[in-house]
This record gives sequence, C-alpha cells and structure tokens, in this order.
Amino acid sequence: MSVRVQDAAFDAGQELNRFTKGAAGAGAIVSFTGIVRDLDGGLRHMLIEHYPGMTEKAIGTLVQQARDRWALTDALVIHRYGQLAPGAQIMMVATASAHRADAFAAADFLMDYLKSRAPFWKKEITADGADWVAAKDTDETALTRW
Amino acid sequence: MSVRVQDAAFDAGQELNRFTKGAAGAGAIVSFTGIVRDLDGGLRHMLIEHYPGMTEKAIGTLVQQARDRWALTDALVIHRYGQLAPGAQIMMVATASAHRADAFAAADFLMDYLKSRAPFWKKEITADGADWVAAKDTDETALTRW
Amino acid sequence: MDVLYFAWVRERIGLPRETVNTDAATVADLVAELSAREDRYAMAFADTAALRVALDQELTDFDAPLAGVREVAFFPPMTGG
Amino acid sequence: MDVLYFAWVRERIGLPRETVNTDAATVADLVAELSAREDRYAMAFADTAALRVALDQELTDFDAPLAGVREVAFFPPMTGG
Repeated sequence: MSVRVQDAAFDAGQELNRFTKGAAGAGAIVSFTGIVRDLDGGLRHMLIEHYPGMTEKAIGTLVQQARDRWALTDALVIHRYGQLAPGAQIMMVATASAHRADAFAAADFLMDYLKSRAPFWKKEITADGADWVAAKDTDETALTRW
Repeated sequence: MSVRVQDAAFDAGQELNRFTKGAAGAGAIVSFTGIVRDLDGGLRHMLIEHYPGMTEKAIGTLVQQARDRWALTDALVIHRYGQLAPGAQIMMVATASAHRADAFAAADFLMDYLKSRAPFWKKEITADGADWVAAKDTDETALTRW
Repeated sequence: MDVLYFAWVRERIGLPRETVNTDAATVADLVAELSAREDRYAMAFADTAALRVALDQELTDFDAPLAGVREVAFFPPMTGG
Repeated sequence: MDVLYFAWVRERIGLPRETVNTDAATVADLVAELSAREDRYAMAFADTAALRVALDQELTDFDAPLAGVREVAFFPPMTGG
C-alpha cells in the first residue's frame, strides 16, 4: 500500500513493474495513468496546487475505503503537483487483486474519488492567460455510482 | 492499434510506456495485466493452447467493437501461449482515451470478452496431475453487462 | 474439409487436425457422423452443450450449415485472459 | 486559529494562510466575520455554494462548529486526478 504526493516526474512503466513484482498472489493488476492533454496546442503548462498534509490523509482514507470494499492485495497512488508540461504524466493508480473485477472496480473508484475528494486544484496556462479548471458536474455525479 | 499473440514473455512496464508515448492526445491510459497465480504453492506451470489464425482475428474483432463503442485513441492486446510459470504475466490490455470513463470501460469490456470469446485454453499442471481450467459461469454472465 | 480439435477435445480424439470427406449438411450432422466412427469421437462429442464450434475461424452453433466451409474447429468453452 | 486558502480563493484574498483570532461558533460565522473585514474577503466568500471547507484537514460543511479546531481551509471544488 503506497501513497506518494510529489513534485517530481515518475516513470509509470517502472512503477507498474515494481508494483507487480511486489503484489504477491495477485492474478490481476489494473493501472490508470492521467496525462496533461494539450488543448488544441494552446496549453503552455498546467499548475497543480495541493494542500500538503490533507492530501496524503485524504488519499490514504480513499485507499482504505477501497481495501475495505474490494479484495485487494495491494494498491498504489502517485499524484504530482507543481508545473506540468502538455503530455506529462500527472498521476497514476494501480490495484492488485486475485480477480480482475475487484482490481478494475477499485481502480475506477479511486479515480472517481481522487478527482473530486483529494485536495488538488488545476490551473491551465495558455497564451490567452491562466484559468482554474472548474470541477465538472459529471465528476460529482460519477460518485453516486459507488 | 496493436494485437500480439506470442510465446515469448513481455515487459508490461516497457509496453505501457511505449503505448503511452504513442497515444497522442490521450488524457487517460488504463492497463490490465493478467498473472499466473500460484494456487497454494501447488502449481508447477500453466499451459496455454490457442487456435492460430482465429485467435488474432477474434481479438481484432473485439478491439474493433471496443473502438466502435468508446472514444479510444489507441488500444493494445498482448496474449501469450505455451508454458508459463507461476507469477508469469499471461497477457495485457491497454486502452487510451481523452477521458477516463472510456478508457476504463473499454479495458474492462476487452478483458471480459478475451476471457470467454478468444480461443485460448488453459491447463494447470500440478503435482497431482494436469487439468483443463473450466470456464466459469460468472465469466459468461459478465458479458451480459455489455 | 479440415477438422481441428483443441484442448480436451483434441486429447480425447487423439489428434489436433484431420481432413474429413463428408456430405454432412450441418455441424450437428458432422458430429453425428464422426461419433459413429469410433468411441473416442463419441466420447469427445457426448455433450455438445459443453462444446463450442467455429466455422472458418468464426464462432457459430451446431445448427450451422457446412456448405462452402473449409475449416471446422471443435473445442471447449474458452478460458483466455 | 490558522486559516488557509487555496486556488482562486487564495488569489482573491491575496494570501495563502493567516492566523485569525475569532469567537465565531461555526464556519458560517467565521465566513461572515471575514467577509465584513474587507472587500477581497467578501468577494472570495460571495458564493459559499461554490466553496468547500475543511476543518483540521477533514472536509465538512459550513454549519460545522469551530470549537477545538486549529486549522480551517477554504477552497473551490477539487480537481484532482
């Protein structure tokens, strides 16, 4: 079980391999990687602000909820903050379970909750200025699935 | 879009990184890795038989169905056959999309259909003998979700 | 017509593939014809509900006609992934 | 009591954190007290439906009592992931 909130870039492939090696007894590994999309070539970079201390606690609570709900042998969350270029990897989630349904559901659940319940805020810097990304109603609605 | 049916081992982390690099415009990458579970230490190895020719066609059709249904920028399926040791990686699926819901749904769909509609058969070799793995009713039922 | 067998169907029949000359109209007719040949076929085909069939590498069912088909394959339910 | 501001709340108020001496009983009382101070607070807190609040790093709502709380944080809806 590992939660990392960091400024530095990470290597998703290396993280996936290390996670897989450590997930003894798992038959199914699901990973999610979030990438900064270049909005029609207009994005200079993205700034991610977070709430140090609360971020780690909030993600830890979400991971615990996922473990209580599904049979996971392991889970990993990495989330970056700071300045990210288009194409950069923002975050990743990985889940390990004996069976694929649990690994998929837990990763999907963690992503939905990380979107709306972990204290991160994104700001997009374009040639025209800078704007805070608004939370989407669909992200809030997604939580009702669980 | 890439489908590989192979005897050789693959490096899931390296495959994920290559896939991510190639998935221009994607904001979300989901991967699934299937691993040979060691059944209480009793498994010597697993043998996977397949139907050369039909396997590639069947997987290609499933990938096309996923593309028709969800907005994917790319998809990857790798599936091994032959003799696999406990802990070995059997197969992987990766999907890329602008949005996480599509990437998750497509990967989940591909896994459900690969389980029951791609011509692979698993045989478990233990100290007690060898047994073909029976298809599970739950795997057939899972298809009704789609 | 090439007839292919996989997994325990292959093991029961004792070969992976053979060429069959037949006038069978449907898959079910072919199954009946093969089952009448020898016990090992009869045993492999005893419960067709536990079997799947593909014609020219496309899954189908036991009612399907064989006209124009070059390759028939019999196997148990698949266990990929 | 430490009061923290994030994202556009921080930008409108013009600082990330300050120490506030207050007798406010609830979060809503604190918001009213800060809003009465200066326009920049009033602007930041104009629509509390567009805001979220955490007490000692746990999400809560604007009715929550402040007794015993050491750290209050105001911010817009989160956009992680």
